[in-house]
Amino acid sequence: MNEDVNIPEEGNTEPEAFEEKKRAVKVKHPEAVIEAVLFSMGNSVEYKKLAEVLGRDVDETVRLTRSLKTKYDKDSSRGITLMELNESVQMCSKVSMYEHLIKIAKIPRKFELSEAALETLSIVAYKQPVTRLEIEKIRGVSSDHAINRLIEYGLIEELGRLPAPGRPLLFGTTEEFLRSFGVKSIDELPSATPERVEEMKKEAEEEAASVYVDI
Amino acid sequence: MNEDVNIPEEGNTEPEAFEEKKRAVKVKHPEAVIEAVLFSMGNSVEYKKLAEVLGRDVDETVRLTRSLKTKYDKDSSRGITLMELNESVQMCSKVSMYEHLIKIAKIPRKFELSEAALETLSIVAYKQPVTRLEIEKIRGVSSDHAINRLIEYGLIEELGRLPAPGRPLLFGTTEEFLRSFGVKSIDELPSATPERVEEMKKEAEEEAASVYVDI
Amino acid sequence: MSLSVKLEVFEGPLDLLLHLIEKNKVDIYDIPIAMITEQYMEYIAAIKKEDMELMSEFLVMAATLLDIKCRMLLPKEVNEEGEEEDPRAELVERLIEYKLCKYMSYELKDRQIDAVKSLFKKPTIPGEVLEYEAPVDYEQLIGNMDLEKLNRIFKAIMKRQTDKIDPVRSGFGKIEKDEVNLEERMSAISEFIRRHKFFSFRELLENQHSRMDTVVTFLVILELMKTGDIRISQEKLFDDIMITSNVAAA
Repeated sequence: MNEDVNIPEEGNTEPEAFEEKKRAVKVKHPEAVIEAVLFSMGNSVEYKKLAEVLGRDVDETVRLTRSLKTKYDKDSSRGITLMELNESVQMCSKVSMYEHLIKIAKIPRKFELSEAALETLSIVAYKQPVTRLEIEKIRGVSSDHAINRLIEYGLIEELGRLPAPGRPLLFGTTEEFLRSFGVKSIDELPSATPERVEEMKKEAEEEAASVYVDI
Repeated sequence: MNEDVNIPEEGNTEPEAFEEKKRAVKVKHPEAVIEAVLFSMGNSVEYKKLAEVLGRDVDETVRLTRSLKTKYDKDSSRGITLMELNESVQMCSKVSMYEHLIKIAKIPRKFELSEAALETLSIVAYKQPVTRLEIEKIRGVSSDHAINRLIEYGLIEELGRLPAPGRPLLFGTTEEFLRSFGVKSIDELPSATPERVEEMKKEAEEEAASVYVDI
Repeated sequence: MSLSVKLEVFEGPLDLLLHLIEKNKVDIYDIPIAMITEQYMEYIAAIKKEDMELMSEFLVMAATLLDIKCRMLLPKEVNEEGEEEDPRAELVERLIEYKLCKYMSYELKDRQIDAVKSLFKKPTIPGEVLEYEAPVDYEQLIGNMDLEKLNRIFKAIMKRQTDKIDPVRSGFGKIEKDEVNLEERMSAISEFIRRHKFFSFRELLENQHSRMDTVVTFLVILELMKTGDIRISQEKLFDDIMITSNVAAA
C-alpha cells in the first residue's frame, strides 16, 4: 500500500519508462470509468491503479481526475465529489449534502419526558440542590436513568458536591429549564440558598450517623 | 430501525394530521440530494424515505429519480446509474463499466444456479406466496435442496405460513432476487398469464402443423 | 436410439417428457401416448438404479403414462356435462405448467448475465453525519408541561411519600404486617359505590396507609370496572382517578 509511488513530474517523459504500458488500451470514456471505479470501490483508490484501468499514465490520470472533481464541484445538481488523499483519490458526498444525509442516516431522536423523568425533574425543581439519594428516597425507586436523561437534555445540572460523607453530587435545574418552563426567574422556585445547603448537610450527617446505628 | 416514529402528542387536538410535514422543506437541488443520499447509503433506499429528505411526495420523488436515471444512462461520461427495486432505488455502476471494473474491483462471487434452482426460483417468482408442496407438484420432483440453496443465497425467503392444515411455510422472492436479476419489480417479469399459456398453445399447434407438412 | 443420454441431465420426469415431445416434434395437446410411453420406458430402463429417490419419481410417471395408455384404449369416459374426457388432459396441464416454468427459468438466466455486471457499494456515511446529535427540541420535549403541572406532580409525589408513612404505626419499633382481605375490601367498596355517585380514587384511599391497602383497593376498582359497576377517568398524567358509580342510588 505504501510503496514508493512516484507521481511522475511534468517534464519526466522518458520513453523507455513506459515498458508496462504496452498493453494498456486507452479507455474511451475515462470520466465514466473513473466514476464507476471510485463508486464501486467506495474506499480510496491509488492513482497508480486507476491509471492501469484507464490505460493512461499516472500523470494524465491525476489530471483527468482533478478536472472531474472540478466538474463535480461546479455543478450544483451533483451531490458527490472527489477527495484527494496522498497518492490516491476517493469518491465522497459533498459537505453541503450532510444536512440531508443526516435526515436519512440518523434515526430521529424522540424528545419526550417519561413519567419517571417528570417526577425526578419536579423533585429537583422544588428541592434543589438535591442529591441522588434524596431523589431516590422521595420517589422510592432508583432514579439514575431519569437523572442522566435530564442532564442529557440539559434540564438539570450538577451544582457541586455536598460537603458531607461520600461528598455526594448536588443537582439543580438549569437556565434552559427556566426558559422552557417559562419561569422568569429562579425566585419563582425555591432557590439554592446557603441555608438549604446547611440543612442538607445536617440531614446527610444524621443519615450517615443513623446508618452506623443501624449496623 | 424501521418503526414509524410517532412523535407523541399530548393533547392531539390539531385537525391537521400533517404533523411531520410542517418541517418538510423542498430541497433546492433534488438531483444532487438524491445522488448524495444514494451514494452514501450504498444500499437500496425506499422512495418513501427519500421523499422525506427531498421534502416532496413519493410520486414526485419517483419522477425525479427516474429522470435522474435517464440522465445518467444517456450521458456516456457517467459511470453510475440507478436501479429501481420495488419501492426502493439503489445506485450501481453501469453494466458497460463491468469490463473495466473487473480489472480493479472485487467482483462479488457470482452464484451459479443449477437448473433445479432456477426452475424453483422461477416458480417462486411467479407463484409467490407458494408452498414447498406446490413447487414440487409443478416440478414433479422433490425440491428441498433447491429451496434451501435459494434461501441460503438470499434469493427467496419464508413469508409466513399458510392458514391450512399442517400450516405449511410460504415462500417469496427477496429484494436481493430483484437486484441479482435486474428486475424492477415482480410485475415487470414476463407474465405467466393464461394469455401466455394460450400463446404457447398456438405455437405448439403451429409447430405441430409444420411438422405434418414436413412429413 | 442412443441410450447414452444420462437420466440425471433431466430435472425430473416432466423434463424428460418435454424432451421426448420436442424431440419427436409432436403436439403437446395431442400426445401420441403409446409412442411417448415406449420411449420413456426405454430411457428409464437404461438408467442406473442407484439413486432410488430420483428413480421413484420417474417410476411414478411411468405408471401414470401406462395408466393413460390403457385408458386411451377403453371407451372414452364421459363427465357430468356429457363431455368426453381426454385421459391425457391432466398430464397435458402439468406439462404446460412445467414448460412455462422452464421458459421463465431461461428468462431469469438471461437477465442474471447482465444483472451481475452492476456493482454496488457499501455505505460510506461521513463521520460528521454519523456523529451528529440533533439539538434538543425543547418545544417537543416539554410539550404542554408547565410549572404549575410540575408543581402538581411534585405535590403528588410528596403526598404519596407521606401516605406511605403511617403516622401512628411509624412510632412503633416494628411494623406488623397485616393481611388485607380482598373480599372484605370488595364488599366495603361495593357498599361505598352504592352510596356515592362520584368520588376520587384518593378519597377511597383515605385511612389506607400500607402499600398493600393501595394495591388491594386498586384491584377492587379494576374488578368493579370489569363488572361495569363503575366507570373511571383520569384527565392527565398524575391526576387523581375519578370514579363514577353506575349502581349508586340516585
